[in-house]
Amino acid sequence: MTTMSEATTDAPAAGEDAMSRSTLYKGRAARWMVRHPAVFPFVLLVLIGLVVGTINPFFWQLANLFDILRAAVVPGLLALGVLVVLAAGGLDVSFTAIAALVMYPVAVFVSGSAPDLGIAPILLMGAVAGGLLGTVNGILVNVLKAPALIITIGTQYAFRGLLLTFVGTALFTNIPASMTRFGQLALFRGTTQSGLNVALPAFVLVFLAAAVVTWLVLNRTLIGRAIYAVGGSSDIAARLGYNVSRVHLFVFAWAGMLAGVAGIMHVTANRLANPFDLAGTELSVIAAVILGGARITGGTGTVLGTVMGTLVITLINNVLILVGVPSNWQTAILGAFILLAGLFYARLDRLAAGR
Amino acid sequence: MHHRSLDPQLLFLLFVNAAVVVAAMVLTGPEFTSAYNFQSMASQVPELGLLALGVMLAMISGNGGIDLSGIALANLAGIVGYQIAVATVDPSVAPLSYILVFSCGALLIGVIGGAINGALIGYAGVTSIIATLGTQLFFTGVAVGLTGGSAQMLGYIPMFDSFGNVPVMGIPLTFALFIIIALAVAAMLKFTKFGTHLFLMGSNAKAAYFAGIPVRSVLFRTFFLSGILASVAGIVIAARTSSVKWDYGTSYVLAAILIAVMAGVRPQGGYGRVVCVVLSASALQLLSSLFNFMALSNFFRDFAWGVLLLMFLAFSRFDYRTWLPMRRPS
Amino acid sequence: MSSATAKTNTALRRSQAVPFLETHDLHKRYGGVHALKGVNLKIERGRSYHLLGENGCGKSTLIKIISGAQRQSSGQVLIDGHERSDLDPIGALEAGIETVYQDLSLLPNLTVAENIGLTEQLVEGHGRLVRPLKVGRVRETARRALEVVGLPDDRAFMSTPVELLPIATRQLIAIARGVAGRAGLVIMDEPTTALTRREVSHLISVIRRLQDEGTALLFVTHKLDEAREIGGRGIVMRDGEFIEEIDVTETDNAEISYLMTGRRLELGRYRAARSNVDAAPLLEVERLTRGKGFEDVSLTVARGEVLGITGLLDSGRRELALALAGIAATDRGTIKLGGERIDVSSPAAAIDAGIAYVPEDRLTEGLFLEKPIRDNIIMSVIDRLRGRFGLVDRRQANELTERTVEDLKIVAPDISASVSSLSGGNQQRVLIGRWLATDPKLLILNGPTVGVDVGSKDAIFRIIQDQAEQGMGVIIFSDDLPELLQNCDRIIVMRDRRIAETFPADKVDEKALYAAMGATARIAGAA
Amino acid sequence: QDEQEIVTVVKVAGESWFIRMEEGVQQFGEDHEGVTARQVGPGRADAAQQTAMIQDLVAQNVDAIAIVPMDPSALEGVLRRAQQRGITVVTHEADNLQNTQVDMEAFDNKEFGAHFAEQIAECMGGEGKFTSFVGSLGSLTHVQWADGGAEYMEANHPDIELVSPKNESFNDANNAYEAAREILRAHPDIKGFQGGSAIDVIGIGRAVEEAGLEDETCVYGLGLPQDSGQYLESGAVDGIAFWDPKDAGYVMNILAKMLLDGEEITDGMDLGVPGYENVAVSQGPGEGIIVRGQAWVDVDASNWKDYPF
Ligand SMILES: Nc1ncnc2c1ncn2[C@@H]1O[C@H](COP(=O)(O)OP(=O)(O)OP(=O)(O)O)[C@@H](O)[C@H]1O
Ligand SMILES: Nc1ncnc2c1ncn2[C@@H]1O[C@H](COP(=O)(O)OP(=O)(O)OP(=O)(O)O)[C@@H](O)[C@H]1O
Ligand SMILES: [Mg+2]
Ligand SMILES: [Mg+2]
Repeated sequence: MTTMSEATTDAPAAGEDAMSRSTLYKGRAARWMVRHPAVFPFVLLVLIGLVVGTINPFFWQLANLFDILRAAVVPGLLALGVLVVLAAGGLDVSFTAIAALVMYPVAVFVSGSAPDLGIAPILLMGAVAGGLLGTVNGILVNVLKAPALIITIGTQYAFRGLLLTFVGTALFTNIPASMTRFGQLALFRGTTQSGLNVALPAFVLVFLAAAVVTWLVLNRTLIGRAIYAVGGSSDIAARLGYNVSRVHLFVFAWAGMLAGVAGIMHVTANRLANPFDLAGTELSVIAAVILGGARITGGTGTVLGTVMGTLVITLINNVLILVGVPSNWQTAILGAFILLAGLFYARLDRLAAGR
Repeated sequence: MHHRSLDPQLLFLLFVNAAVVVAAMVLTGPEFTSAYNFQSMASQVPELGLLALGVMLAMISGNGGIDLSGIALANLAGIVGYQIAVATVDPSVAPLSYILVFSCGALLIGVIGGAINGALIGYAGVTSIIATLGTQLFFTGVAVGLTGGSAQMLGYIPMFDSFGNVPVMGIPLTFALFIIIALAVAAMLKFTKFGTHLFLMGSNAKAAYFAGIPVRSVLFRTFFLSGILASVAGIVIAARTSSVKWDYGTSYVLAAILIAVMAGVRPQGGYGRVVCVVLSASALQLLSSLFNFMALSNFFRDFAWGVLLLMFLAFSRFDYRTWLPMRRPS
Repeated sequence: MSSATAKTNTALRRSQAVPFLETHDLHKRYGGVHALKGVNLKIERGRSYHLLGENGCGKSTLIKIISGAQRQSSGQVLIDGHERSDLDPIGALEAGIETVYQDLSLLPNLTVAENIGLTEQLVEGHGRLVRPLKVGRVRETARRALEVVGLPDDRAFMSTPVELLPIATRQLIAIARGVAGRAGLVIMDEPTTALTRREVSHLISVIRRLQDEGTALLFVTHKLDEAREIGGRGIVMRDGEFIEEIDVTETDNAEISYLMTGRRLELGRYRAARSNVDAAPLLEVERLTRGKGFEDVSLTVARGEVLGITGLLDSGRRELALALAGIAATDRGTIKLGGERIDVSSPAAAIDAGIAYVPEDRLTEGLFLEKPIRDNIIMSVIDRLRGRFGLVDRRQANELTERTVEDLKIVAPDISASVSSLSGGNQQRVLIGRWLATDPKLLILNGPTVGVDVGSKDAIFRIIQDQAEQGMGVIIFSDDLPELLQNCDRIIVMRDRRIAETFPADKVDEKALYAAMGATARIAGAA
Repeated sequence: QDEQEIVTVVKVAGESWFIRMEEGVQQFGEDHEGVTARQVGPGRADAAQQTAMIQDLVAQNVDAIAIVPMDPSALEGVLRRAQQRGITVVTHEADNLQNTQVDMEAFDNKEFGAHFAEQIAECMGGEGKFTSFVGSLGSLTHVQWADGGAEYMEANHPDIELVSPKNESFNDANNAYEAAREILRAHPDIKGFQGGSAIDVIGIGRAVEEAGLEDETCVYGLGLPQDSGQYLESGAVDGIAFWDPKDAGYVMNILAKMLLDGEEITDGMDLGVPGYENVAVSQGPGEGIIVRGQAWVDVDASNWKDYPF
């Protein structure tokens, strides 16, 4: 909250020098951490791996690691979208509604009208449809000039209502063959000692590709810098010649596009299209991005950090069973974990600020 | 703060409330405007309304303040209150003390939960969205852990059931309680030192600190109060349903934010009015009941809420600039 | 001035025929406010101009129109003789107009290099954003510009987010951005408010070099002495209108103030010769130390005394001010007020002890901009306004506010108007009013007249003297030396985190003060 | 006002199960002159929304409400008020609810669970490990099925071991899938799965299919033919059973109309719907009665195509 350090209080004269030096180092380390946001989630990842792996060596089995990667794909795609919007100073909560509003009609339409369509055009349809819905968010943010969080709460309700009122509500299992095939396509296949098939699904690459492209956009194009500029201060950015409304359009379209792709991947991975799916996961996706070092106030955040943050959240969800936490208490443990991470970041920010 | 009594939100919300009632008279039968239905609607407002008041307080505190843990805490309060009450009092012998123990237990959990939120956000400096997301999961998780996920039956206690469901002199008691609490919160915001400090802190936290406002304690008290409001909501829910369960009202998280925002509470902090929150909650209730009367699907209601929110933003756009602050240079 | 006319190069000669920029009959209305009432301006290459005028006379508005941040209501802007009345920020930059805004307009989360070097590529793409970023170019451009303003250009510094840097460095970075390109006109809105003399003198040499290269400069400033050092034309505005163009080196302060305000103001010493100062000290600070901030600071202030504290940027003066106000923690030492040891571990504690602190940056540290004047003033004394049941008595609150507004001559539509609707000088008076309402024993002002025009300065100085007269102890932290010389009994100079020297204010001049600060006295001598 | 208005309130609108139920409700309306029958349901599986919806129906003063409760206990208060207002209340899948006049069950829940267990045991050859799923621990009927299955195994097949019982899927196929994977990991030699909620078999089936264990495992549970069809085909799911929601909806409305018309419901009555030709009537936990049919339908790879839902 406050920028001044309250770390140093009346310390006795003797130990004073040593103490202020240690706070100094801590401050420096903290600022280094703030500027390398992927480090914290990475350390967490390693720590959790070590602890869980010790308690239950099964953790290190390929099958389990593949599972974590597979489960990270959809939240990861969504998280990249959240990151881009957050970097531009907004907050989007409509992305799950977009994903659902894209995946369901696309799956139903393709299997009804073009059941032989390949996965590439389906992904493209998802990306375009998601991008268009995202653009609606962007236009509303520009026109209504209200905080993005509020507008996307509105569009979340509207998109979801639209889907369930006018498109359909029934579980759809007859998804196009190309989606089923792509969902089962494996990069790597093996069999465990106990005779179970394990596979690293190829659609993990979709996440990887999205992460790389998003990184390129953020770091190697002018609009990437413009996104952070607007996130830092949209008024100042406007005065310096950045086209703020175009940045808004872009980030929401990008987030929408990623959400559309995530929706398609969700159907592909699960082999069914349930219009009720994904709703309610938006906060944990946002938590993953924050855990990856992006600030809720905007203007910061990195792709690597976001990927790490997603993996951490997926990992925690996954390992509690392995460690033997009874399922009734898993939610509480997850909550406690998020709180601990929040406390860590708060402490870090204070150390970084109070030089 | 200027032109307070006639600000555009208030007018707009009054208009929406009136418009829905008029529309209902045209579109549905006379049942909608019957006393029974008004009582029925009034008794549905408090649970969500109380949570929205908590969200409002959190939003006023600024710096992206928000409370996502409200309904989770409300449910946990109900569950723990129930467990304490069942363990100590036999409801068939002493129903009144059973209810009192239940309510006190629930309030106690509200106090503890609110204090946890307040301490995390105020003293430990955790961003409120992260802190309350964490506590939301934590409270929910504890509730599941304590109950194994099943509903806890309070049993039929006529006195408590009447409190939840039977109007006195035409007014549902839970609604009356809600209005009293809303008035108290409004008075607190307007006439106490805490209220003044809260608004100022919400509009510029750094200046507040420099000016000697104890920002940490103000933040603590804000979320503490929000926690207490949540536990009252938990008691109201228990009274209305005679049971407590960990996943009651999962849709309330965003709905409470929706109400606060439609009430014109500024998400950047520093501005919000209780009367608008009450009117906003009642507008949504009227609309939702109207749709139920018209046998329109709940999905359509979600759609309508979203569009209504966007329309509201479009409406306030006319006037937005005059009450949007001059941007502070960074 | 002299060097600008001495050297004539080809660029200068070419420009002689058509001025770089002209405005014709420029009007600007903000709703009901008529901020510019037909301004005609002519700016020629290689010359310096100074916009002079009171708060709210339209200086910033004029600049915003020229730099494309805002559109005029009517009138024309001509660049190189071509009509360009539809300027947007990118258009202005393309036309070669660089602006250093009053609020610096740096992007806090971007690095030093990006803040300086991105504009160039933005302009090259005519504002289009979907283009590859030339990462190397950004750094190269930044390095060149940083060298010009005398900042380090190593990789570590260039990749630091601007928000982590002190305000003076930020101001230099904003200036670096302004001079990074080959601009035809560089506009600077109060560019030196955070700079020390040493940095100012460096800036002036940069300005001379730009002039030699044919760049025109347009300054907004309230520091007339600086304007005089830079030389050039002064454009005096009053109430949205052009009043007169003068030669700044040849017009004295009294005359300029008169043109700006239409009133004659006193310019001598405000402080009566040791009028009402107690013998016994009010504030006693002993061996106060704060880690990297300052060391072993001992000083006293008597009841009714006005003490000035100055020093260069890193001298520890700002940290000392924050420590006395309870905002920055100290490691060692004691503070006594009225003979009793007091606790200043938090702002609230300092206030309770009787210390009031008017911070440096009123917009972010002092005021609640969108809140009413009333709330801004009464917030510090709420406890006194509580009536029955501990509730705040609105009537009393209004009375107190009205009294303050009257006493401090704050110009405001009414007390429930938001502070953001006031001009800078009036905002500062609201802030001072808040602290006077607490009836403090000791009033600490940090840069009380930064960015405030002469008219408001006069009013603020009178308030300070008035309070001292009534027995309040006052400390002014400032780098505006004339202000200290006009108002103080004693002036303490800090250097290298310690007190270097203490002077009686009526027996010292700027030159001696600069010498004590460790700054070169060259400029002080020239002034 | 002569029209009788019967409103069916389901757990959540739009799910396949309840879409099918709505067909029965509409059918009933068409079959009966002077009756308006319609179905509503909340947009999310949230007891609060269902309660609000019923409360509005009470305010609207409809004649009868037929409810499939999300969480029976949360409805006691509002249903008591409904009855006080003279509204007829019929429920389904809530044999612990007090404030209802008639609770209709398609069958005895313990027997239904035992029926799955019987099929699983036969398929497993009478030995090995098996596990059970429930939508959630709060879903009374699911828990009864799981318990019924467990009791049957214990009584009849001592060589069958129950491991990790009552996994919660929270009515989400993906959760069921994740849980099934976990169990396959933890117990690679597991043979039997008993599903609870209607989507559990979909998730279990997918996990089994991906592990390549179609032939090694026996998966039985509640399910809908069209949703489970592809897994029945592949053999990942060996059989499903269900009671036709359409019939359930129809029967609830029959019972509601009988109550409205003041007719008596007696043990052994024929309600004229397959599976409900000989209903058992017993006293419920409150004032009301419980009416049970024998209405389950077994479906496997050979006959799932016969059902259009
Ligand atoms: N955005 C705005 N909306 C309404 N009025 C404005 C706005 N900006 C400026 N004004 C008005 O225009 C007039 C000129 O303001 P301007 O900012 O140009 O003054 P200034 O000379 O720069 O003052 P200062 O010395 O305080 O910076 C003022 O009276 C002010 O009230
Ligand atoms: N959005 C706005 N609405 C109304 N008035 C405005 C607005 N923006 C600026 N002004 C007015 O413009 C005038 C000058 O604005 P500016 O921001 O330049 O003042 P300042 O920087 O505080 O003054 P100075 O720099 O001289 O101390 C003030 O009177 C201010 O109230
Ligand atoms: Mg200005
Ligand atoms: Mg200004």
